[in-house]
Amino acid sequence: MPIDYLPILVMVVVVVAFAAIALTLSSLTGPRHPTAAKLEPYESGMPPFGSARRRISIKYYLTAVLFILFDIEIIFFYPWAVLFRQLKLFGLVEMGVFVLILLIGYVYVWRKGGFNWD
Amino acid sequence: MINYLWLVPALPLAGAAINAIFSRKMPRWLVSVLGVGSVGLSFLVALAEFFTVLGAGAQGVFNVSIYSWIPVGNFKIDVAFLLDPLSALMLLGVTGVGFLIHVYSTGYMAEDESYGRFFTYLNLFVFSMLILVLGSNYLLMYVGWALVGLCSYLLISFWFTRPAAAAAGKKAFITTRIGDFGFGLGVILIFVTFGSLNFADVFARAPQMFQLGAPIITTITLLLFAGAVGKSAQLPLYVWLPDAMEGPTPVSALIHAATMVTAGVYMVARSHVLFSLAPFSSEVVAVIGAVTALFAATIALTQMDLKRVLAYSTISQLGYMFLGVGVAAYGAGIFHLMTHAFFKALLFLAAGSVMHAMNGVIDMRQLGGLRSKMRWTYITFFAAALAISGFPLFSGFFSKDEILAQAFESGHIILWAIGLLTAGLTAFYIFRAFFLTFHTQARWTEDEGRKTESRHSPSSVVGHPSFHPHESPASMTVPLAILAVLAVVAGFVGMPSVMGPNFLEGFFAPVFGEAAAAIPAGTEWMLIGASVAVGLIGIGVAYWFYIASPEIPVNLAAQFKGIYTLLWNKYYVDEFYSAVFVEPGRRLAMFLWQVIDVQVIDGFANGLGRAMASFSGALRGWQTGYARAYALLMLVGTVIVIGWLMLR
Amino acid sequence: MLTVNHFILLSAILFCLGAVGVLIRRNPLVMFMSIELMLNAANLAFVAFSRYLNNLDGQIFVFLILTVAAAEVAVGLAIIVAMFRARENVDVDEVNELKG
Amino acid sequence: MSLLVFYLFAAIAVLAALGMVVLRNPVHSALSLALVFVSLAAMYVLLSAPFIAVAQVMIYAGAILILFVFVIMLLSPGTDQGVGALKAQRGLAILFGAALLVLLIAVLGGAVLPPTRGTFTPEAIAAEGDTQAVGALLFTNFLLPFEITSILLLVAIVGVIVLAKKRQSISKQ
Amino acid sequence: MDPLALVIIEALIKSIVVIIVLLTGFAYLTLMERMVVARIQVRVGPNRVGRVFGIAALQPIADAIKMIFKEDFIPANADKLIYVLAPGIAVGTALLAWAVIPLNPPLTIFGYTINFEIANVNVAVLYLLAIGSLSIYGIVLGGWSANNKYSLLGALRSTAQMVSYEVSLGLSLVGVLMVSGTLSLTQIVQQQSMIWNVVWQPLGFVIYLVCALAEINRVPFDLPEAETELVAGYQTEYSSLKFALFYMAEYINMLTISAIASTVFLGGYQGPFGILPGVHWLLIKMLIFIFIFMWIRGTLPRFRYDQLMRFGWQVLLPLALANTFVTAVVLVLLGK
Repeated sequence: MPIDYLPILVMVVVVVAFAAIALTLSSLTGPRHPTAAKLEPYESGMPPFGSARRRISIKYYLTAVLFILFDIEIIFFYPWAVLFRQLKLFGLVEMGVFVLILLIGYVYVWRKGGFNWD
Repeated sequence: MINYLWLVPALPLAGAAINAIFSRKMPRWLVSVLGVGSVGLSFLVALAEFFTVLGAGAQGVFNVSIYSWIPVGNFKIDVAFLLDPLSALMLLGVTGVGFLIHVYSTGYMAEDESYGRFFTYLNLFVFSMLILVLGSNYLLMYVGWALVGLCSYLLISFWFTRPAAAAAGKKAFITTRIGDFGFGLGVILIFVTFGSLNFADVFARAPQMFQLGAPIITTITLLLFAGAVGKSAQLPLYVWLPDAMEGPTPVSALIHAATMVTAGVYMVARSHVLFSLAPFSSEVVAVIGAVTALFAATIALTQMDLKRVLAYSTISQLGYMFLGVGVAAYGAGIFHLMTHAFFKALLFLAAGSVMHAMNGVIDMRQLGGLRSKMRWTYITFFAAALAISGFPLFSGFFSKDEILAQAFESGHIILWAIGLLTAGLTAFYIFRAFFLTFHTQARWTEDEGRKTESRHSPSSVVGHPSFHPHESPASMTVPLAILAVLAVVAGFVGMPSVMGPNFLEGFFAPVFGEAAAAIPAGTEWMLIGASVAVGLIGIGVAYWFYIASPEIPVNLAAQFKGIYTLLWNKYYVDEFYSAVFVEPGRRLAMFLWQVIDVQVIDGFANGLGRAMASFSGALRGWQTGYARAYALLMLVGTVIVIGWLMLR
Repeated sequence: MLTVNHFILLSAILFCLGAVGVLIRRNPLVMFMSIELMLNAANLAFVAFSRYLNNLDGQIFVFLILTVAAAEVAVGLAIIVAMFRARENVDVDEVNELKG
Repeated sequence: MSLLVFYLFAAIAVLAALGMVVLRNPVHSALSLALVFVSLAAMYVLLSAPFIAVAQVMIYAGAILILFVFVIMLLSPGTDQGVGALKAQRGLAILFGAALLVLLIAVLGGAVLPPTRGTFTPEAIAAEGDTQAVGALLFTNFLLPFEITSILLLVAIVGVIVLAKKRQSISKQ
Repeated sequence: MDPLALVIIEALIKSIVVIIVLLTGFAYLTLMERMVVARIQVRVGPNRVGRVFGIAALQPIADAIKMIFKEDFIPANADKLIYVLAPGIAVGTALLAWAVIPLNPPLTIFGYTINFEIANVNVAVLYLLAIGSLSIYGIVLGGWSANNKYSLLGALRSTAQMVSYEVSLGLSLVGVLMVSGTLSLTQIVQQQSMIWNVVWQPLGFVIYLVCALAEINRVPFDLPEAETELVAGYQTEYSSLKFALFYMAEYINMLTISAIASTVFLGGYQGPFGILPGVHWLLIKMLIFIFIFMWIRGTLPRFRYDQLMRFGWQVLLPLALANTFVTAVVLVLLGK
């Protein structure tokens, strides 16, 4: 029932308030002496070169994609798990088929070196 | 067991599918195992189904729905099978005879390079025929009907490199399509009239909705019968069947003798409720059947090609069956259908065996004296010949006699007389073929050195050829023997009431209702005596003409030259059709091609194309290539459609 | 009183915002996000009707749409990445020919 | 109370959606979209569908949008500049988008909803548990879509690997 | 009183209390960690500021005051809005996880029953996962907005690592759910009054702990802030309270995973064999976990990044799947 979730909303409000206070507090209390060097990005004391917003390795993208696809698998697992006592062998078989098909993809990624970071 | 009914058609279909895809890669023995095995298993299942029906007695009618095929509003067609005594018996016939012929084919086609293709077609045919037989509604039956036509076409023109075979296939296909068109119209009319195509619905509603002799029922039944005329080669659409002998002999045996051509009889028997309501149609069926029987028998008298004799004989026997169902003796018609399947398949296979031995020669003028060379073929052919002649206690005797008795009993004395005459002619021509092939002097010379290779396409060796005939392999003789046994004993299931219990009549009771009152014993014995006498006379005359004094037929032919020429040329029907239908049709087609098609239609199409080109030139400007622009157009379209729906 | 109409109205607004987003942005990533927004608007309608009709099928649909969306995004973004590789920029207006 | 919560989250959703469409920086757009997703999750809770709400947050906000953010960082595209090649596009799009909204509101406002109701009232669902109720349907009536989903995911995995690996081999040259 | 208002007020009080307790806990956790690690490394550790009971009990307060009065500057090319928002998101998601964790059995005072969890919802486990997946935003946005190469790389590594282990983390709980048949943490705890779930799910428990360590980027999975490579990872450019908020988020996350591990696997507030259930049991269990985490930090070396990713995908994921299916098979065989 929606009423059960009302306390979470209340807590969200409290947490947002807390974060807002903390974030404004930090800019109010501290001293403020900006200099050009201070505001530069930190690169171990060397003058920074180029923007940080440049392209990054595709590996991160690949990892995120795999995460999405397996995350879906998990979200399917949860209702299955809580229902497992009712589904019994039928549940085992249907999820077995589901996972088996996904495992093909998993093995494919493995064989294609999708988990290698070098 | 009824749950496994779907296996009966499914097994041959699977066999056909596998052979169709893989037969090129597979060894021959595997093709054979698949092709023969699938039909064999199918036969076993069919046997079990048969006993299920048998065991169920009067309740032996099962409806098995497989799949809802076309559910459109109240037009609901299921892929559903109907298993009752009628279809159960047909199942046995199709799969049983089919199985034997498959076995036979492994020997007969052993040398053929398109071995896999042959078994693919053959299995496909069995599947189609089973669909036709099992379908529980007219549409499914029509599907099977069309499919067997296709298979028939494919198999007749199996040796498609030979022009005659290709032409024969086309002829068969086109001729039967004429009948099929009528059948199709009949099916549509049934749906319009009854609002359903299910046998159960139609047959339940027909007697309630219509009086005896209602015009609509008469129209429907005549249209249905048109289909039967085409498929079962009756007058006037019989012309394709003799030409169909261009196909491999097992095909002739299976399709053009035992199964497909009997589909018309089966269909009329299946629709017996409708035909019973249309006395005029029944009359037409009986008359056409009887006339065809006589007509084809007379042609068979003079033919010299063994397979063609058998082909005309088939037409004639089919005429008998129609005579039977036409006089409302449905059980008798189906009975004859069954016995005919046995002995005619046997005759064809034996003829094929002869061809096998004689290097493809089938002209009886070049045969003779094969009795000692081919013992098994000789004996089995003899058994079949006795059966078809109606020799007492052979299967043909019982079934033919029953038809004649029913015709007589129902008051069709003229038709009975025609049938009786035909029976005599039948006995004569079949023994003529038998004597000319196996007895008499050999009109060929033994050639020890030349081991005859097996060729089956009819070859026209002129003069006095030399061969080394031999008995066929066991794969061919064993099916012959089995069929021979069946041809001899199968008749006892339907003995006339004076001779014993008629098992078949009781078996068919759930379909055709209780049998009519028994014919008085005196009449019965008289009729039996008449037909036996006629048959024996036919055999005797044949013996006299071709064994005792062979000069008589030559003299007769010379004396009645006019009639002989007329019969030899098959009443000039082909020539007549060619002049009346084919040639004008060709002229019309030429006109349509050169004037209508080239000038009018092409002109229109080209003009349309030109108009399109200029129109699309104008439209091309819209195709900017920008995905966003297309998306915008989609949105505009959506807004317009929703707006229009709102304002409407 | 909170009725199904409230949710449907919200769904319609979000859907139209998504549609406009697809049309006015030139960055394929933002276009893609707009499409996701439209999908979510549809989901909202599904769940709203599911609740109204007391029939859980709508929720199942949303659940399946979630998974389809995940697969779609994975492949769609891979295509955008590949497109970027070939062209070194991400402006859909530059992609007006059917060649890579 | 629920009306108040609805208006709160509806306002957040609409404003965030507007922000997603309008904001120049794609990362800001993505963040706005995350806000839309979370407020829609709140909507689902209001509609007594907490399981869908959680799935929405987990998959849309927690996975799909993270992927978007990754790709934005991967490509680090600039902000949209100018109107581009299609000059009338923006105006027409807004015009017709508004027209669509008006039409939808008109259609939906006039729609008569069917009175037939199913058996899954909020009380019935709560008694069984929302996740359990959805799962029970999913793993019985919707078994085939569920299994097919795995094939879809498999295809997606393979497709992504093929596309991404192709790119990698090119970049190695 | 209007029951709705009562619910709101009760929730408000509980939230504020929980947040205050967590903040205090965080503060003393830093002290504890410094001391434990110092002992492991045979050092003295903090011992100057505000000694009470022989330890520097007021040290955290001094730290806080120092943090608050540090200069809070925003790098020149940073995306200012997101730069400011990111630590808020990080700490917010860390705190929100506590909305569903049951702390104590319900108490009835003056006829009014108090539940010692902020919200008793029947999708609590999924809620935790959802909040956990949202916590990625704080890190990835913080790292991206600062416009610093170390930050960005640190954020990306951290994110990739978190999502990689989130899969196995989610799967490791499935076994427990199959045994318990509910997603409500309150019910899961109540079911464990006699036997803890760890008995049925030892492998799931281990996988959960490993993944959870990786989730909160602690040793040996603290690659994102590997000082030798990436300075301080995504936090490199942060200072003052914003830095403190990230730090806070990390330690609260540590508390959270200890609490979840205790709740799901070790019976939460339930004592062994139902002995005197209460919040003290939960605290004891959490402290044991936290001590173990600190112990690990003091002794174990760090993974290499490629090893770490491969370990997550190629070892933990198959293990977690296998655990799930073994559980399923056993349940089917037992006919439960």
